[in-house]
Amino acid sequence: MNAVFELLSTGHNLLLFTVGLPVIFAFAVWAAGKKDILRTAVTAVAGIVNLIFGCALYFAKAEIADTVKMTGFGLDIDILTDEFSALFIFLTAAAFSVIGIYCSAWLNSKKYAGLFMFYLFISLAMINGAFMCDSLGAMLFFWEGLLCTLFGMLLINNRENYKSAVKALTLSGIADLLMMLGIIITAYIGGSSNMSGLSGLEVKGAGIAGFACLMLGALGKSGCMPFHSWIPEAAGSAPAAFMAAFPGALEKLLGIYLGVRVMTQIYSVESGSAASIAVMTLGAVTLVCAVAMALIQKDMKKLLSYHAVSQVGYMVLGLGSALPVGIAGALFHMLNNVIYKSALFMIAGFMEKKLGTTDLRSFSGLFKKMPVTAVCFTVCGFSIAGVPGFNGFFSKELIFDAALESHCKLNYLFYALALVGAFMTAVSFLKMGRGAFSGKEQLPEKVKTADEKGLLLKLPIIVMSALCVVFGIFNSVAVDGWFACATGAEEKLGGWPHSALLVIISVCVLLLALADHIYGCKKTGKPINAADHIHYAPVLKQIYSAAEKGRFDPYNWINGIAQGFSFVCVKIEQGVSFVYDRAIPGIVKKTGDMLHRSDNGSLSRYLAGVLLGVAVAAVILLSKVL
Amino acid sequence: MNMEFAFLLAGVLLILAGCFCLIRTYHLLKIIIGMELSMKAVTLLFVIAGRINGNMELSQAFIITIIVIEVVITLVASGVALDLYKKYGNLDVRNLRNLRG
Amino acid sequence: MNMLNLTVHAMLALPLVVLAANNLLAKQTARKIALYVCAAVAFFQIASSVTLFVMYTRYGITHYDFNIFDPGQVSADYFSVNRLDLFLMVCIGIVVFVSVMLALETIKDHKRSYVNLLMCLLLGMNGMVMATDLFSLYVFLEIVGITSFVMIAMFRSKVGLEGSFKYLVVSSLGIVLLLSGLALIFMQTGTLDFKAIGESLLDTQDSSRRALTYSAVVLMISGFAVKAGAVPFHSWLPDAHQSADTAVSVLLSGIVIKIAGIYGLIVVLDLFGSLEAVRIIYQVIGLVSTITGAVLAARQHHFKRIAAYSSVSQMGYIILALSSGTTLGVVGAAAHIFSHAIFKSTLFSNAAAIHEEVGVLDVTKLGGLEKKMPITAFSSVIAFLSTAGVPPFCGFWSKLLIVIALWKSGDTVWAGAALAASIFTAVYFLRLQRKVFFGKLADGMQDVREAKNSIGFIEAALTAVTVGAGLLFPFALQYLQTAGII
Amino acid sequence: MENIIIYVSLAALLVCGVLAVMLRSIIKDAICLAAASAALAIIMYTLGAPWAALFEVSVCAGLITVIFISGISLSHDTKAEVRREYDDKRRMGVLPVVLVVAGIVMIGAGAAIHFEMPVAQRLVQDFREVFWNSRQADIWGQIIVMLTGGTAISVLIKEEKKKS
Repeated sequence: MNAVFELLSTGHNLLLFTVGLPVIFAFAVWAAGKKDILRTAVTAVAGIVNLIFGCALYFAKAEIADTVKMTGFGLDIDILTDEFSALFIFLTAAAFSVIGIYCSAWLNSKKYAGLFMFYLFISLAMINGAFMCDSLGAMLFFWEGLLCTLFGMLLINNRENYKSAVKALTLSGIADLLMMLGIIITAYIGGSSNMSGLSGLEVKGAGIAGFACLMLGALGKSGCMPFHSWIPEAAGSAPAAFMAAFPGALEKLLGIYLGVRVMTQIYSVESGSAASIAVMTLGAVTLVCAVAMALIQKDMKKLLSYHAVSQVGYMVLGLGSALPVGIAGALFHMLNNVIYKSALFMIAGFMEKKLGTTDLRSFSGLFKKMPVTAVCFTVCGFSIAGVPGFNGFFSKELIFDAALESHCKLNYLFYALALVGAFMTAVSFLKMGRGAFSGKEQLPEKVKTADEKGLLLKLPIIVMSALCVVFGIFNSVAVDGWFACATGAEEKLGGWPHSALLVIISVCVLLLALADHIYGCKKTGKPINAADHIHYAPVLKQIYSAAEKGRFDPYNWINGIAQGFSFVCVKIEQGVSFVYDRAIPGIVKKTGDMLHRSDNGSLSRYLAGVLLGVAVAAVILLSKVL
Repeated sequence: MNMEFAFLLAGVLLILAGCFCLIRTYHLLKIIIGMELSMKAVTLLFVIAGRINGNMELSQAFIITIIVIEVVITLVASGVALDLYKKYGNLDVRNLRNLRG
Repeated sequence: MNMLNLTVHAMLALPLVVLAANNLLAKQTARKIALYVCAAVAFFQIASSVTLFVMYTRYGITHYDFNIFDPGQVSADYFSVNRLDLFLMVCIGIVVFVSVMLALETIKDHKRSYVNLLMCLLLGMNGMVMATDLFSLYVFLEIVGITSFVMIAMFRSKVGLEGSFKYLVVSSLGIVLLLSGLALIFMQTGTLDFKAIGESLLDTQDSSRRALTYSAVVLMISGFAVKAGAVPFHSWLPDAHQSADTAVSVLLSGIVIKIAGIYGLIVVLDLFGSLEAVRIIYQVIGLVSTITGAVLAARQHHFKRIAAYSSVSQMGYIILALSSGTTLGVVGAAAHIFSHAIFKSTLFSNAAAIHEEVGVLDVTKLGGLEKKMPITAFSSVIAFLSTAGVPPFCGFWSKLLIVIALWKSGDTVWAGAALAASIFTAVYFLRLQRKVFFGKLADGMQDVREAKNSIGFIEAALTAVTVGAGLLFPFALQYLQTAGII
Repeated sequence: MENIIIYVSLAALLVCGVLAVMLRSIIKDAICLAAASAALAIIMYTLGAPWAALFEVSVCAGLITVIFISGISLSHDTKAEVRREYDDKRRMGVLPVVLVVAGIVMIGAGAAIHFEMPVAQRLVQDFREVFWNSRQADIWGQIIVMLTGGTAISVLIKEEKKKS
């Protein structure tokens, strides 16, 4: 390990091995293309190599600070890997080594396999680069690079229908734009564009704008509202491997990384301050709204993708509390989420591969056919629902704790919202799990039999599920060991939750969810429809139908609740789109037309153009000289 | 109003006349005549330049080179014009509108 | 020193020898080997220029002066080679090489004349960059011009003759402007030697002299701008480049406009750079060209015409770089000359490939060629990425240098404008790519094959250069820094 | 005396030049151009540039006119008339007005800046030495220009191959 660390310890080498090497591997997998075994082997090797570097970087526990000269014009990249960023590089490498294999295996016999893996590796390079950069500008470069690969991966599956890819590009692009703005403001008020040079800025005056922009940019990357709406849409068309890798794991890591940096290092946010409350509100809203949407989904991938958004809400809620316990909770929840969410997406992808669909209405009772999958699903489902003993439970308890302890008057409200979220999560997973695996066996129409062959697909799922249990038992390793560098907490936060009352309330909520589920099953007769009574409840029905139509989707600029506001928004949007769709292209087109007409092949006009140029040059010179 | 200024004036006016010819005429050969006229004006400018700076011998060297090049350009231009005549049957510059955006 | 002397002489004399041999040899023999000999000459130029460049840096030579034949008593030297000249000569060599490679496939008749003219053109361009005197510059400029006219008209098609004639007339007007400028300068100094002109012209307080100098500056800039094809002097350019044979177009678009136009503008900047108005004229011309060229390129239907308008736009970039007036700006301009030479050559090679294999170059009639011509499509995409300034291709670095040069010289607004103008580049090239290479295969193109021998080879080679130069560019910059150039 | 010759020749040059643009017959245009060349040659000679004058007379007034005349006759326009569709008086009629206006503007500008260029002492040199010794780049260039011209003639003027 130490030898590897020595190798990495200069900036050049660090960049070369953590950014350059994945790029080289990217070309290798691209070259491997449709040769499935070769591609998977290369992926595995690359994952392991990357993991070795990640481990060396993290477990050596030493900082690397260096400046890499790219060109001679101040475009140097300042590298700083402290313990925190090394941790993230390590976590990313670990997650990637598992998910990468799954992706490669999942892509077997797909036409675009090579290109997809190419993008995936480039993304890894970009993410590693973003973690290492000290200068915010260079980080932004890598961050934008990720946007490009994201676009490419979304586009890859269906070139004809690029709507969702464009939506993702637009939303992520806006988030990145905000972040760019935030970086500029922050660098301006902090007097430095390096993260190490910025610390403890106050959130006031221009700082408010800087903080808000940076946070929105960072959290928007991880899928927080209001930049979330591309994820469910992408779930419909993008490859499942993409969902497991990006919204499931990598983007969460990147977004939360920067979020924590901003909250704890660049800006000093007191618990109970307006900034803290704003972030918590964002988290709570994301959490409840997204899970409410998840509740009514009948498609596995879509349901999971709404959960991917909702879980970010928990993280943001914990992060926003600005308390050590909250930040530890957020980070731990992020780690858990990477584990179980990617596992769940992988399961969805696996089932899609076997059954040809992920629509829960078309199959049920698959426990006998796919026992391992079902067990893994149960474990992950328990984790995400927060069943005591699994890893999700511990991180959620930390976040509940943080929500209650935050020094603001709304703390009970936040706690209540978090509980509502937990309730709905449990309900939706009960619905999904029981709908898919229990009851009478039924297969989609065109599928004759189902099995669960495919070791390389199953293995990552099993590993991830096992990790759910492992981190449940040894949660203090992560909470008190790994994340201590970020939280700065003195007391131990790991182990069994301190407050028995909170645990009891959580368990009650879970039981309530179970009761609700059973009630729903009784009412409709099918587990899959267990949530329908919520869906079609008097007031909720209208809200849901509006939400289904995309009324709450910020992408559509429509706020369903306030009609007037929505009207104004629509008008603004129309105005904006008029400017973009009509006015600017119109002006460009008119100018082009004019220029085009002047290019009519007449020699006289050519010569007149020359004389005009002479006259213009003369006028410019005269105006300067006289 | 000295002699040098008169020369400059005449030179500029001749260049203008040449440009005018280039732009206004429809006849390919006349376009070439316009070019020649402009070149005459330039030669005139070099003559007066040589007179003003006293380095008339260098000026002569320049002028001779310019004249040689001018002949070659005229040759090429008339060659192209004649080829165009063979293609179109007349020497109208308005034929030359095939190339356009 | 002997080798240096020999090499620089060879660059001015070798083309002439080839020309003579080409005409003296029996027609059959000449047909067979002449093009290969031309390729060898181009290769010699590339190799020796690179060697000399390294040697200059190594031994700290800034320039080398020489004469063709010993004049006897006069001490002056009439040719001079510095590092910028060598760099430009590398570009010249590359593009001539590409042209020969294309000519192997595209030119069937007039091979002998093509070789003659190519050698004259090569000599003219070498002479231009080596000249030490504005008048010699003009003479070699005319050689470049005349050979271009003849090369365009050579195949005597309707469009070829038309393009040639238009180019000839517009360029004559440019020459008239340039020469009047020279006359006005000569009037005051009694010489046209670069070194002797210098600053003396701008220092004087005499209003008549100043009026003459200012007029001369405007006239010279206009004259060179005509040759460079900057807006609004550009209109001949698309016509000429579209109508010529592709092997000729690649010369015109790839290098002639830069040597004849941009190099002249560099000289003017050298001589009169301290006049602020010069920089402002460059800025205006540059920006207007960049945008207008791109806007117009987006509306054309002919593959080569799109490429030609793209040249207008890129020339605007280079002029914008010069407008910074600093050494860094000139380095940026030179770098962009290089990368533009590479990617424009690639695009014209694609055009040649499509023309040879498909027969039409109208983009509305093409489509889906990606499946049939993978190498062509791939090289075209790489060239596009380089043009649009996507890292890590060499176009990115040269654009970056330009933006930095503008930024450092305090023209932040222009730097921003230069960045924004990149978007336009992306627009017209995306359109081109989509229409030609992607989408549905157009009718009647089922039997299209990949480009033949030398065209395919040159496409692949140019793509390799684009990628390689892009990857090695940081090292090149460091090299330049250690060499003390920037 | 010299001055009178120069001014008269200058006037002749200007008038011939304008006539070369304005006359409606292309052959007359060519002849006017030759006359302008001759006037220019006289100016050159009077100002002390005999070699240039020689070239101007022999090449510009002679060779170029020959090229034009042969070009005109090759284009089978036997009447050598600029045809009606090419030209009419109105198109060229504006020229004198333009020139007069431009002349007045220039004279005004010249007067405004008190234009005056003192004539320097003429250097005593031999033209042949200057030309052959100090302009060798130009000579080299001229050689190539002539070669190009030769190639141009061989390419452009020779008959096209019969189409098979």
